[in-house]
Amino acid sequence: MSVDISAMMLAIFLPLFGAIAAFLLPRAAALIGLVALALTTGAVIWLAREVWQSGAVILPLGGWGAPLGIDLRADGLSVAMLALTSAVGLLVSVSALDALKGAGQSRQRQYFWPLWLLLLTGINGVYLSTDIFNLYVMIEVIALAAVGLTVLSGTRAAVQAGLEYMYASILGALLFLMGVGFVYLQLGRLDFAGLMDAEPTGALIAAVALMFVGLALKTALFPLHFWLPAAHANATAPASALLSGLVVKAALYIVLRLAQYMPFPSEALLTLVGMMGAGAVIWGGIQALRAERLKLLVAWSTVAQIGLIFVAFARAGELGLTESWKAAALLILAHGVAKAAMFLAAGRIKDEIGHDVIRDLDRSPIRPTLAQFTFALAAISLIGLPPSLGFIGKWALMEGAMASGYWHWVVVTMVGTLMSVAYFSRVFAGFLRFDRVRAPVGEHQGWALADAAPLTLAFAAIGLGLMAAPILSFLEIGYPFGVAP
Amino acid sequence: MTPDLIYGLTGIAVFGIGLVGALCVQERLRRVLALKLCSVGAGFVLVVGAWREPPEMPDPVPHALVITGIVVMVSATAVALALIRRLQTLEATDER
Amino acid sequence: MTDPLVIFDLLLALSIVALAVASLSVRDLFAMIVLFIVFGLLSALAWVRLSAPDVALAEAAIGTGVTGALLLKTLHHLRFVAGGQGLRAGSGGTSMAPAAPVPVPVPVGVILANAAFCGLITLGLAVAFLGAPSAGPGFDALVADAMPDSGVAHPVTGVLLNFRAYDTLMEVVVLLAAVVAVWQIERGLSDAPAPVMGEVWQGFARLALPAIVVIGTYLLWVGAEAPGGAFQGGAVLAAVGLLLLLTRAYVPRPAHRGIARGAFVLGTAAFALVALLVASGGRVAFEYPLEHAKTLILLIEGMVTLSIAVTLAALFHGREPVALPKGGRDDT
Amino acid sequence: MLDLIAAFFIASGTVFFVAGTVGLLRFPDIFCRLHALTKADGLGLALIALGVGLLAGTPGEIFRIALVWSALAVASATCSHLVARYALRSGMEGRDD
Amino acid sequence: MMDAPLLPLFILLTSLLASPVLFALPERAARLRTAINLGMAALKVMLVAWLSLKVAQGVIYDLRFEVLPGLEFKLQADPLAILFIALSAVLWLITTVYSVGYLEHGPHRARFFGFFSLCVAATVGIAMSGNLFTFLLFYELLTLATYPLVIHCGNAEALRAGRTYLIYTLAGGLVLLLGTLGLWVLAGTTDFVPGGVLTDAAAQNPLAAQLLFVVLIGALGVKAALFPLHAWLPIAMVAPAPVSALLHAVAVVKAGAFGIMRVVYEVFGIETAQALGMTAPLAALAGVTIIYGSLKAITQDDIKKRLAYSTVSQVSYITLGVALASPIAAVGALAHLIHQGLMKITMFMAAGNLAEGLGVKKVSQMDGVGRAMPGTMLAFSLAALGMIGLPPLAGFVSKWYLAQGGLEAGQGWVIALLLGSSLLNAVYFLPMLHRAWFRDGAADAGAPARPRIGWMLAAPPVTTAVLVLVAGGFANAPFSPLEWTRFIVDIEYLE
Repeated sequence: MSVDISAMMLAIFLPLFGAIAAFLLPRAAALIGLVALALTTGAVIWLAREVWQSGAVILPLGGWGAPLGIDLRADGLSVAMLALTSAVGLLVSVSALDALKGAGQSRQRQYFWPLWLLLLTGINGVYLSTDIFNLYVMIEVIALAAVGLTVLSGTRAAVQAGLEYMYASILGALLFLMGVGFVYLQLGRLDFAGLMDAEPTGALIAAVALMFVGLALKTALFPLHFWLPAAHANATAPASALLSGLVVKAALYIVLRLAQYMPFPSEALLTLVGMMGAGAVIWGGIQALRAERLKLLVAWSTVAQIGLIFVAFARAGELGLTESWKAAALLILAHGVAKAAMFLAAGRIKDEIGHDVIRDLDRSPIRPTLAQFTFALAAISLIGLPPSLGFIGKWALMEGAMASGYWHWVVVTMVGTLMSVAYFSRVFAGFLRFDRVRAPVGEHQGWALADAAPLTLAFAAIGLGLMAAPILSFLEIGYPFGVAP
Repeated sequence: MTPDLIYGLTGIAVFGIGLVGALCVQERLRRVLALKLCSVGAGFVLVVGAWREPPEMPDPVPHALVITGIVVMVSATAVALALIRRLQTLEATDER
Repeated sequence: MTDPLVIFDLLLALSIVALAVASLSVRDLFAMIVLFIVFGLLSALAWVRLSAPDVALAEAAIGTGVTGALLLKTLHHLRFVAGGQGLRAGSGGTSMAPAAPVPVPVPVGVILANAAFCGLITLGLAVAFLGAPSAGPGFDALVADAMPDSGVAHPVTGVLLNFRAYDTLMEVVVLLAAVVAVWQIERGLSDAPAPVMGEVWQGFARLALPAIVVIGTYLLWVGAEAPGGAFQGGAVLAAVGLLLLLTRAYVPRPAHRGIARGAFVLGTAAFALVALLVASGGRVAFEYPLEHAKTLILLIEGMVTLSIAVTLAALFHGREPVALPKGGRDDT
Repeated sequence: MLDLIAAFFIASGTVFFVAGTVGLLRFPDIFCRLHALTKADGLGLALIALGVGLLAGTPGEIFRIALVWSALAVASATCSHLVARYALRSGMEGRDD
Repeated sequence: MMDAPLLPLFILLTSLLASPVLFALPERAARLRTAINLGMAALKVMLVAWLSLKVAQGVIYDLRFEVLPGLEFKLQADPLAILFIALSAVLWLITTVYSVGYLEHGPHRARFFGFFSLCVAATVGIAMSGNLFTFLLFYELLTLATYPLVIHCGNAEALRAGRTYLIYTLAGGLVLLLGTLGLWVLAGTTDFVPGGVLTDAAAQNPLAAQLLFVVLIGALGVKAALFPLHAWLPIAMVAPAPVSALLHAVAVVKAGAFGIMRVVYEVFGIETAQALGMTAPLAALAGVTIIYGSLKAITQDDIKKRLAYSTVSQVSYITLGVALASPIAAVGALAHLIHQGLMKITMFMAAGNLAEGLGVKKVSQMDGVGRAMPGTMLAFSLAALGMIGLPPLAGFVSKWYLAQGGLEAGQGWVIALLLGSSLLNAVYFLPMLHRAWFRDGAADAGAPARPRIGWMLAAPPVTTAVLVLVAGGFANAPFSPLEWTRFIVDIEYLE
């Protein structure tokens, strides 16, 4: 009796089994984790090949089929997100080996791996799901594992931030659940296909609103971002990288999917979403300018970048979402890679220098050159300078906005870009200033293996920009949002 | 006046009360409770959606969903409470 | 039509709402928890009225019972930590100072604005609810058609363990994530020793334990045909764990960690393995062969019940058992 | 006839419950309240269980009702004891409002 | 001869690939670093020579791949590109020699040369960009690569200057992005095509085209230091001398000027630009900048600042030549691109030598330096005289063509402007020469009478000074800058 295993099942079950094994055998957790990550990456590659060859694939779990059972579906967008997750995840895992190697960190080592693998299960599950209640359960898996990772260090600040995160997470999930309830009231089914072509009645509008607010809370869209900076800034570096690079993306992805299947929101509503995004860009920028610590600055930049993604999304114009989702998807990918690199680099800098107070970075005689270089590369992508993927995303955003005459979104993007230059240049000044150092500067300390993973990520963030055309055509497999007229 | 109407509105009211609590309350334990109220409210809406006029059987799917929701919520509550306990301990040691 | 029942429904609904408000507004935290437990039980009653006995059972056992126990345990901890070594400082159970350090009070204006905002949302939701079709479309027909192929007779169990088994697996994963997270969060020895409950309590526990085990197993078994099932049964069995922990008939030891870990993952692992392994001969994952469906479902349910029971008890206990310092106190 | 007797039992059980609840609300301190509650509820529950048991059709149902009653009786007694014990130990002697 | 279609890419890669290697080298490996630097620079010069030959023979190089649907990354090697590449390749070699000498014992050399290489790669990329999108890519890369060079000293002053520089240039880059997008939306392509791509769009929507012109010129004007966007340039003088030399002669300022050329000639097309009525204001702006820069230069005492303001003035000659919209003026503009580069790099390296050898940083300290450092000062003097426009030096040639172009275009005021500017040039350069050669050195100079500076510092300015002489004297020889510019102008004006 041979077992037919589909790549989609593997993408979800491999991390799950990995988590179980890592939890059972704490001593071998790191090894199990890496193997599970590598295997999952393999499964995602397999799945990508399948999707590339034959378009979107569907797996009806239990053989029941959509309305009654739950289908898994993989199209270009979901595979791209899976690929982002496993690639970033694998590299972050490698760097976690180094980041958690301290003698006092055995506890963190022991729990990092099961939590992270459970998180991966949840994230992969989100990207393959086609059922809104299943999405609810998945975001709860993500939430619990993510909170566990947030408080991994066990400091008071981290626990405090983790608790706030937990409240926000639960509330967001419950709002989403209430939305699911309203969808059920109106339509009597919960799969994506059932949502399509539904008349936008009052109950359905309420459902969309509830789910959107819930997800906005989870993804920290201004003004619901209050929990994010502390949570991301106080976690240990690999956890921060995962939280900022991957976790918020899951909620963003659900927003994208809902927009795809739910009745098209009115222009006014989209503008409102864009305004929230613009608020995030500006408020996040201001706070990043004022932040005193490096990791806090990076966390605030996440708030701003999330806002930008929503701006990209909101500039739909006459074509509807057929084009604007691509800009959003590109920005999501770009931010995922670059932010993970940046948090890892920030963690390395903090480890080497011993603190991350931005004002005093230039007082340190130790200069972790490679980590600083990584940070700068990631910043280039986040600012949106060519040829990074962030630049391509911004290009797609502004092009669409300009073509449909939405100059306000162009202005918002430009303001956001300038602000990001301003706040990142604070950090660069700290890296490159030398006249405040008392001791001789120990520079260029050779190649630390720990820098390899973040550096790879940062180079990917830059280099992927040149591969935007294949990425875009891959994203369009299965035509998530229909073909442009 | 049928039960679904009465309890549906009850559920929404409970959800709203929980929402107020979640946004306004400062005490940590009470916030957890407020969130729990929200979840009960959402459960009400789903159970009400499943309800059919008595001779007919109710729709079992939402029931299963609510059971899942309850288990998920107790897990989340347990984690939140663990965080609260830990935070209290850390604060107490900091003050000493 | 059935006027007395409508009056009963109305009264029940009113008391549920009133209890919700009361539990949020009562000053004392202990009273808050008690009111919440009453609220939960009345909600369960309401769900019985809505012909959802499974949900009612789950809510009563897990949503109210276990949650209430968790809340009480946390309150005990908070009061102990806040009140230094003794619990005697205050006047006991009913009027202690708030456990957490008093936070900056929120301005009344903000509260009012928030309340008004939530009120508006609630109003909007109510309007949307009234506009939605009552007893609208659902899965009724689909489930009725598929039930013969599900391997069980009780529709809710069919949905949970067959039609939407994937959701249920993930739900068990959520529980697993919770217990991993809780073990990660709390560490070291407990700050608050377990309360001493007295001989009557011990006697009661001795009497109740076997009864609860029987009830829990019965609930699990009956799930295939009637209301009940893995979650309800698991919750009842978890009560055994709670009793054992509270009576200190069982004290977790570091040596038990391995077993505990195994018990936590048992349900998830068994469920996931079965789900994967049935995928052969043209079947996909989670598609049980009809002739073995009932066996497989019962197997999964049994494992999951065990896991749920142990996990819920562990969530109550809260921390990974650690070695006791010499001459130290109990770790509960 | 059986119905009438059952109704009588249930009604009187309800009266006890109401009395117990009034006691809970009106009595001055925790011990008096416990007294009212346990006495009234124990009897009230027994009467109601009896009434419902008379109405029940099968022996199985009767058995289950009896089981519920006995479980509740034991649990409520233990609970009351625990509450009283806790109150006594934490020094709540006199009036408590 | 062999045919190598990837030749432009190789030229780009010689410096692009050198950069990470240089970063990775440990600080101590000075010899290896120097070898890589010089080897790559020499290789590049050879490849460029080969490329120019092929292009002169009419071979067309065109490398492209799609980045976004319809939007290409495109490298091309047209004669205009060759002109700029040749300038940067030759001057990179010379500046590299100079930098090796200049930074012999300085800190952070790995970083310096890494970014230095990257900077040249960006310049070469700018030169070979086949469309505005690619141009934008390299334009931003140039900004990023020069920033660490500008603040190389790492003190508060350098960082302040660096911040100003970054804000100006990145804001300019952002505006350029806006312009590129506008072009993309308006014309559906961003390709550089002789004669322009906007003829139809400009006819349909002249206002939008005019706006686009302003946006693009504004964006490029930041780097080209057009008045009033020039403020960063004098401040950026805190950079080490070779960086200043590179910034002024090849990289940043020239990238801006080169971009203006591309935009006017190959995005709008000279006729369309004229039809839109945009050339005259541009010419006027260039004129204002020329005079303003010269006037400011007179008042500066700091040598490098005086040179910086001189650059502000001189680079606008190029813009002026472009904006005059006459073929002969265009020849002047293109020739000046090269000539100004040669002259200015000479002067900056000489100024660097003065600071290194004698500690002289101000004009008022220059008394008698000619006798202390005759070679350096001879080079300086040649370049200065060239700037003023003394025949037969390089500056004269370009000014001559500009003036003729002005006449041809019927713009008599240009003659007056050029004369005035030359006069002002004389006013701020001649006193320096006077002090250097005809005044006795002050006793308090403190430095030894004949400071010893290495050949790596001494030779480069002399070499470039010789090139200044050659470019002017043999202006009509084949493959001279002037001849090459005629070749280009034929292409641009034939369309």
